[in-house]
Amino acid sequence: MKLITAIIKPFKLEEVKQALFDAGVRGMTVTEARGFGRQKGHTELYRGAEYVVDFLPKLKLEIAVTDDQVDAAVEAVSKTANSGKIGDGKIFVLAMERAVRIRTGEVGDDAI
Amino acid sequence: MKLITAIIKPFKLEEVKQALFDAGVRGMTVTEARGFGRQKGHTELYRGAEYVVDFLPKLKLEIAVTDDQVDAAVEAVSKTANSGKIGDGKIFVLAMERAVRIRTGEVGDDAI
Amino acid sequence: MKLITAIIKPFKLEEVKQALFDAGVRGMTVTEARGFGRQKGHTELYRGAEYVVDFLPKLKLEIAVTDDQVDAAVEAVSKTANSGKIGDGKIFVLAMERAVRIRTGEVGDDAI
Amino acid sequence: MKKLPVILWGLMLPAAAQAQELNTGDTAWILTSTALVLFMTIPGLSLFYAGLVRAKNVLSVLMQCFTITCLASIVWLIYGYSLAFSDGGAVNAWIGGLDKAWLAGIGRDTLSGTLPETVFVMFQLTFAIITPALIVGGFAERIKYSSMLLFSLLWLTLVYFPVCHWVWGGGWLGEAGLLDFAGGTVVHITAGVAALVAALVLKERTGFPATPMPPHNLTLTVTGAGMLWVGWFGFNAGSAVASNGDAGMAMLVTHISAAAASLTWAALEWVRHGKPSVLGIVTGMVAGLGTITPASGFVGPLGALIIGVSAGTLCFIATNMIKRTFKIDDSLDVFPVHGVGGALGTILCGVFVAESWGGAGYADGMTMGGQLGVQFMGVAAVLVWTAVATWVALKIVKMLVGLRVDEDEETEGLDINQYDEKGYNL
Amino acid sequence: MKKLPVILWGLMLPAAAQAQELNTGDTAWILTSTALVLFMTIPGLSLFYAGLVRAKNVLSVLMQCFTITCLASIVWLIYGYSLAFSDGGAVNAWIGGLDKAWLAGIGRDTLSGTLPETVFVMFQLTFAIITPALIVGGFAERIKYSSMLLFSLLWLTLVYFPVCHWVWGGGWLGEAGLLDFAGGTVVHITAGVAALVAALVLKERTGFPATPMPPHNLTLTVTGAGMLWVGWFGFNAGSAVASNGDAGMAMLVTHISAAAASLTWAALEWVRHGKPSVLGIVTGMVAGLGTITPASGFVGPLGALIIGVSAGTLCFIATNMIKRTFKIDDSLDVFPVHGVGGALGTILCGVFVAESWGGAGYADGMTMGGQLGVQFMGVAAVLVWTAVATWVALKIVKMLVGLRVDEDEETEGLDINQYDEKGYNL
Amino acid sequence: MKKLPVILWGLMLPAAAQAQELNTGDTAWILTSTALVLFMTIPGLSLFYAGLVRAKNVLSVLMQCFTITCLASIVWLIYGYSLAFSDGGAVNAWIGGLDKAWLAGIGRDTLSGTLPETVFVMFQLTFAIITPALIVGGFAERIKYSSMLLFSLLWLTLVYFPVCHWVWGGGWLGEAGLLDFAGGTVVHITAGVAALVAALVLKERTGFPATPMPPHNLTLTVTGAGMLWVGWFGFNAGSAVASNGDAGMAMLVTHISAAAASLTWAALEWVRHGKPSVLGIVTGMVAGLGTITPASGFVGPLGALIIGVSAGTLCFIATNMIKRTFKIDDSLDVFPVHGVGGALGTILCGVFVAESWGGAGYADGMTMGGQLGVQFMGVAAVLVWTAVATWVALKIVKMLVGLRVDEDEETEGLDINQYDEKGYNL
Ligand SMILES: Nc1ncnc2c1ncn2[C@@H]1O[C@H](COP(=O)(O)OP(=O)(O)O)[C@@H](O)[C@H]1O
Ligand SMILES: Nc1ncnc2c1ncn2[C@@H]1O[C@H](COP(=O)(O)OP(=O)(O)O)[C@@H](O)[C@H]1O
Ligand SMILES: Nc1ncnc2c1ncn2[C@@H]1O[C@H](COP(=O)(O)OP(=O)(O)O)[C@@H](O)[C@H]1O
Repeated sequence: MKLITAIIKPFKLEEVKQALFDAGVRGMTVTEARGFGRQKGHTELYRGAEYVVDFLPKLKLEIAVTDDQVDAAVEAVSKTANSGKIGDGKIFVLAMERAVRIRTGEVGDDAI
Repeated sequence: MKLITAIIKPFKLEEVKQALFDAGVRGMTVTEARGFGRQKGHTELYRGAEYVVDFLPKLKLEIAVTDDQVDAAVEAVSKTANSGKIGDGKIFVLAMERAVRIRTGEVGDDAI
Repeated sequence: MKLITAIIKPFKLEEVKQALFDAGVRGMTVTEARGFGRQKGHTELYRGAEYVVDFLPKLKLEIAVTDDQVDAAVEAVSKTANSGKIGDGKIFVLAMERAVRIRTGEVGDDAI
Repeated sequence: MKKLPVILWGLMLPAAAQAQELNTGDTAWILTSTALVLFMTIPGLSLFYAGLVRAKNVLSVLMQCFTITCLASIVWLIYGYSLAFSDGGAVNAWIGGLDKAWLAGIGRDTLSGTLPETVFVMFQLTFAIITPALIVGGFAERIKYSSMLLFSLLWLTLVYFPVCHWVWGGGWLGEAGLLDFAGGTVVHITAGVAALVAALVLKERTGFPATPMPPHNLTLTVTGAGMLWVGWFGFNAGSAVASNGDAGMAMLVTHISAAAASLTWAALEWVRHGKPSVLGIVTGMVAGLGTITPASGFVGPLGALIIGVSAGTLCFIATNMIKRTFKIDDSLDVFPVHGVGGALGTILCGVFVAESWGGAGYADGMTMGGQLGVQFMGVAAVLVWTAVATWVALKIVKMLVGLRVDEDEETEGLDINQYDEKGYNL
Repeated sequence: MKKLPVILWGLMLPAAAQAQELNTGDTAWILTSTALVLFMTIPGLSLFYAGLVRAKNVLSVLMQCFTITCLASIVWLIYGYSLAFSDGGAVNAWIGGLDKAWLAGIGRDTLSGTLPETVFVMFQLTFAIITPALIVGGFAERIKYSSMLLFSLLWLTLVYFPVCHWVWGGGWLGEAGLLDFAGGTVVHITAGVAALVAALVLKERTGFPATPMPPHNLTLTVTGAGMLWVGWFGFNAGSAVASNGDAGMAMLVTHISAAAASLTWAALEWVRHGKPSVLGIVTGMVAGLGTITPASGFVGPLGALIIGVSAGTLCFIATNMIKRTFKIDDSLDVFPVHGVGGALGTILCGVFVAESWGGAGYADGMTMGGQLGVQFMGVAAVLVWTAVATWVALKIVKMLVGLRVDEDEETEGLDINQYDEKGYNL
Repeated sequence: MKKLPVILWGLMLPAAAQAQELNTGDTAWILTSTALVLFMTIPGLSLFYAGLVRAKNVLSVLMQCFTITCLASIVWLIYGYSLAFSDGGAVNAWIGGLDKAWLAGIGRDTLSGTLPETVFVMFQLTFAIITPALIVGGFAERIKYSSMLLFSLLWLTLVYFPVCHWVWGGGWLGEAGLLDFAGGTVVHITAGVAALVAALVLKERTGFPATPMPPHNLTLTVTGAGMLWVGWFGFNAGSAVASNGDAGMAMLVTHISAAAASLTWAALEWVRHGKPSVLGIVTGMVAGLGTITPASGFVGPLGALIIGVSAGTLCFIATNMIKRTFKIDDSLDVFPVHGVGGALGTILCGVFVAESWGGAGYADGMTMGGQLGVQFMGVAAVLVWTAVATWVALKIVKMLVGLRVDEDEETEGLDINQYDEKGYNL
């Protein structure tokens, strides 16, 4: 099992969700995040006091998948989250040792 | 060392925290999240414009534990976060290579 | 590749970001979090009803790094986030199997 | 001695009104006061309350206050004003008649004292709006919308219109000489007692008192508090139904009592908990304003100061007792603040109306003892009637449409559940 | 019969004013009304609108309303008041003159009826402020700041000042006997139609209607709604330009219509969607208030009730049609609420002004049919003129500075993009 | 020439008042103005300020403003009104007496001009409330609650009551012919200078200016701004203490100055930073309102326009200088806006009061040069006295209870730390 973490632009969520769903993924968890990277931030200005904001709004998706889903899922995200513009985000894949569905106590692939 | 990620229903936090504490866990980090899964979302309706909201409010707990705590911790969460209803959430366990307590510089099990 | 998760005090963000940048890190993702640990929380009191709040505001940084950056990055965080006071936070390091830059499709170290 | 408003509203209106001429200054002030008192409910009170509930129920409170505003207005037009302020004939001691139903006979030129009667109708309507809206605090975060709607309709009919008639419309309490300038009994005791009864009948919110239910947005509450204070100038100084020295003194004593009660509450918190709080100080304000209300046309500045300090003290104690000792989930503390305050003010009015205290003085032949007797009687009668009639109204509602959402809906929150809306999408 | 305000404002002012004396009560009420109507725009309307957009555009809406407030004020001083309310000589049917440009000749002692003319200037200015501010809802979340600024200037000049003169300033529609007490045509039709035209010219927001764009903070919207209701007392009852029974009746019918339309809208939602909603009930309120506006000085309580129910119904249907059937992105539903409501109210006024309905009665020699003819003509003329002139104004703006931000800027949000600011840093 | 209010308030009140009769229209307008000016502080100013601080300190600002409201009210009752407005006998040039302490002798029938004296007491009290509340912006986000409380008490006593007496209570500046209609010196210079001194004595917030401290919620600020604008109608037009052409003109010029200064500020930002901003435009508004305040009863529309543009320009420059050049942490820019604006307006009043500018004209025998001399003297005297007395007050507070929270508490935030509360639980 893998845990995929995807950082994407907020307005891409619906599309990415749909693509993941089409790739057989049935669940995910989303968190609001702010990202720092190559994408240029903006400046805020309050009564002449300037603040450089280099953290930009992103969404972080965490998607647990079975080993055989991982490629399709990564593919789904990387395709739909791509706007071709800087700041589109990253996908990170980590190995996951154990998964539990709290309601049923199922573990492993069944829990996902 | 393991990093446990638990997605739970928000109103279960206090109970889960207490159970983890009883299981010897002395720290955790919580993030607001929105979850998509089998649990049905709801519809919002604004002047006749309908929005299907299929992301539901969840909390994400991250709990670093030593190898010998992991079973007790998973057990603690899965028991107390369980309401028997769909959407109770998941527990994911990942291997952790290194842990540092920033204040003291302690590493490994001591840092947790 | 590694995924570093650092829990820090919110007002340390700018300093930590700068130190990471100096250590060659070119990106990171930040999330608002609430932490429970040894640091004492506070009490809130509303018309005589008392609420003990033991979750304190923290920031969670996620930093993907190449294997040769990891020590410098951990060092950078643990140094700058340290205020010497309880609650300074933790650093967790996990192995990462895959990384993708969504915009370009680059993978591995190039994606970071 | 000037037991002015009671007499004016209660008796002389129907008869003597024609004799007076329209005064544009008086009219201007009551038009303004009407706006101020409506402002107290929307957005004032609704923000005050909305900030105190959890984020998932913020809209439900706003919706309840807003709906009550609309509902009370239509009912007022159809029969409310008539039941409260027209002559009830044989049963006039208890209730008005239906002569003025649909506001029959009230035209552009109809006067009521020195005002157009339309203005008097509107001014009084704003009181009929805020009173049931105050009750929302008693059943917040768990009542169904339909139940709230039906309850408010029944409650206005069974409690507000009759009691308003008793005191201001020519009924028995006004006749008996009860001093209630702007609604200690009519507004605050009725609302406070109703909220307590509702809290007892609906039972506590799931999780109370173990689960923390902190206010979700105190900036809303403090905003609402400021609006309430300002609007209360219309409530009390408007109740002089004139733009004169009575109105001026009513405004002054209202203000002093609010300030004194606020500081008292903050000081008591400071002593008892080590820190004052902003929720505390604004709650003290409401206590001070509610308590001075019945007395605002009768007492002087010193009386107001004492009333304010008493209000801050007694309501502070009462709030703690209801919540912690009796563990009653009168969720936004309506009874300890409005019910206790309204009763306290009605009674203290009997003392501080004395000219020796800078008050307007007793009616001819009335003594302090006699007045206090009347005041106690008024408090008791309104309290008992409200408790019984509220209980009956709730039982009827329960029978017809039920009262509470179920537990899952309560957990989900009323905003999504009852209205398909969410308060914040930040 | 009292076709009072139209005549008063339109014709008698310049001539007869000198004969009257200052009345402090009338003056007090119009000073107050001025404050109330300004309050409707800032913060009222701006909060109402701000809550409805997405968080990234919250400041842009506040900024647009605030800027329009300032801009309209300066233009009013320079030539707006003069074009609207001074004598236009040969072309007086169509537009006023420039005699009062820079408020020439208006001093502390100049009267306008029983008021200082300064007070009349200020009161009328608040109407010239809120009308272009209402249009903001039509082009929200996508217009450039500079375009909004230029457009508002052109629009005031091409639409508001002329139409205001036609109806209230001695122009042809007032002369023809059009009944528009407080701005059904002058304010609501002009704003509604302009918003629709703007929505069509600017095209929809990127993503509309597929992407959900739910309101980001309904507590702001409901707060604004309460302020609008309260402020509307100044709008309508202030339009009596006196503190008397006309003002009182205007306040009463305004209130009844608002309450009736609110409940109607909520009921329709309940029937159609299974639940009422707080956004629905406050939208109904705006519909009820907008619709009663032209009629508020002419009809009685029963007329108001029927007008309110009609407003709630028709505007509800119109809102759904514009958005879902025609898929027009009049983003905050200005046309279906204000445009449709303003037209509806102007027409119904022709019916319910009848004395048999408790209204003020027709002018001598006028019949219901005749009056309805005038009302229809007024609606049609204002609608057509507004549509054409708005379209021209938008084309000019497009030519000179463009209209929309580009797509990336729209995605980023106008707050950061146009103002270097962010609404919330919680 | 009508140097009306100064003379009226300062001298004629005690003596001549009895001769006049109560005017219900005047009374209505001042009752209303009182409500408007209280509304400026709660919730107006407190929201304006609350939005500008960081989320962890939002309640502290609301709490400070609210507490000051209460405190000033009680002190006003006990001795404030008397010190400011009663006759001081031998020292009357400097300070009033204690004859009216506890409002002795002020009953329902006591008049002050054409108003009940209670109304005058209340109206003036609202000025004594907002002035110390303005200072909050100077020491925001770091002062202890107890220190704020004690400081406000001392400051009112040492600065506000005396200066108010000097200018409006029969003291030396009023006698010298200083023109200050509604508080350029009494309110804005005192508050602005006090904030600056407080900022210097308390020192900057930890991290200033390196750490970004952006406003946490500009919707609150813009909401408060709208309330301030509306409430300012009561502040300035109410200062006519009558419902007449003076009040009307005061409202008009107030409005024009606000609009002009807002647009000026936005334009300067646009030129200098490439974009206007909503915080900028509302700051311009405050500058315009503060600056016109002393002149509002004396100048005409053109004077107001020039005053507005000057205010927007000078305060814009001053804000940048204080913060960036001098790196003084007058956290919410009270001095550059209110202090500079108040001084500017007081001086410009000496020019634009000229009849040639459409103003009310100079007093008999007074020339522009002479008037300007008086105005400069007034500004200088109030500035120096305020600076010294504020410094003394702060030193006393520091000695008795300290001034700042410690650094950890500042990091944690005042809301949790000083009040055990949190602003938002969304
Ligand atoms: N090393 C990293 N670790 C964690 N998150 C990163 C890292 N680099 C980038 N990100 C995340 O990805 C987002 C996009 O990265 P950025 O460098 O701006 O653009 P791109 O991915 O198109 O090159 C960032 O805003 C940040 O949230
Ligand atoms: N594959 C997944 N990856 C990440 N999070 C998931 C995944 N599946 C479910 N979740 C999280 O768990 C929550 C509950 O899942 P759901 O399928 O609704 O119910 P249940 O776990 O009871 O079957 C979701 O809201 C989501 O936050
Ligand atoms: N076992 C853990 N798992 C995850 N997060 C932890 C754990 N222990 C502590 N934390 C995080 O680190 C923060 C600081 O920990 P705390 O024990 O308060 O202080 P310190 O790290 O200085 O000993 C906590 O608020 C929490 O966010």
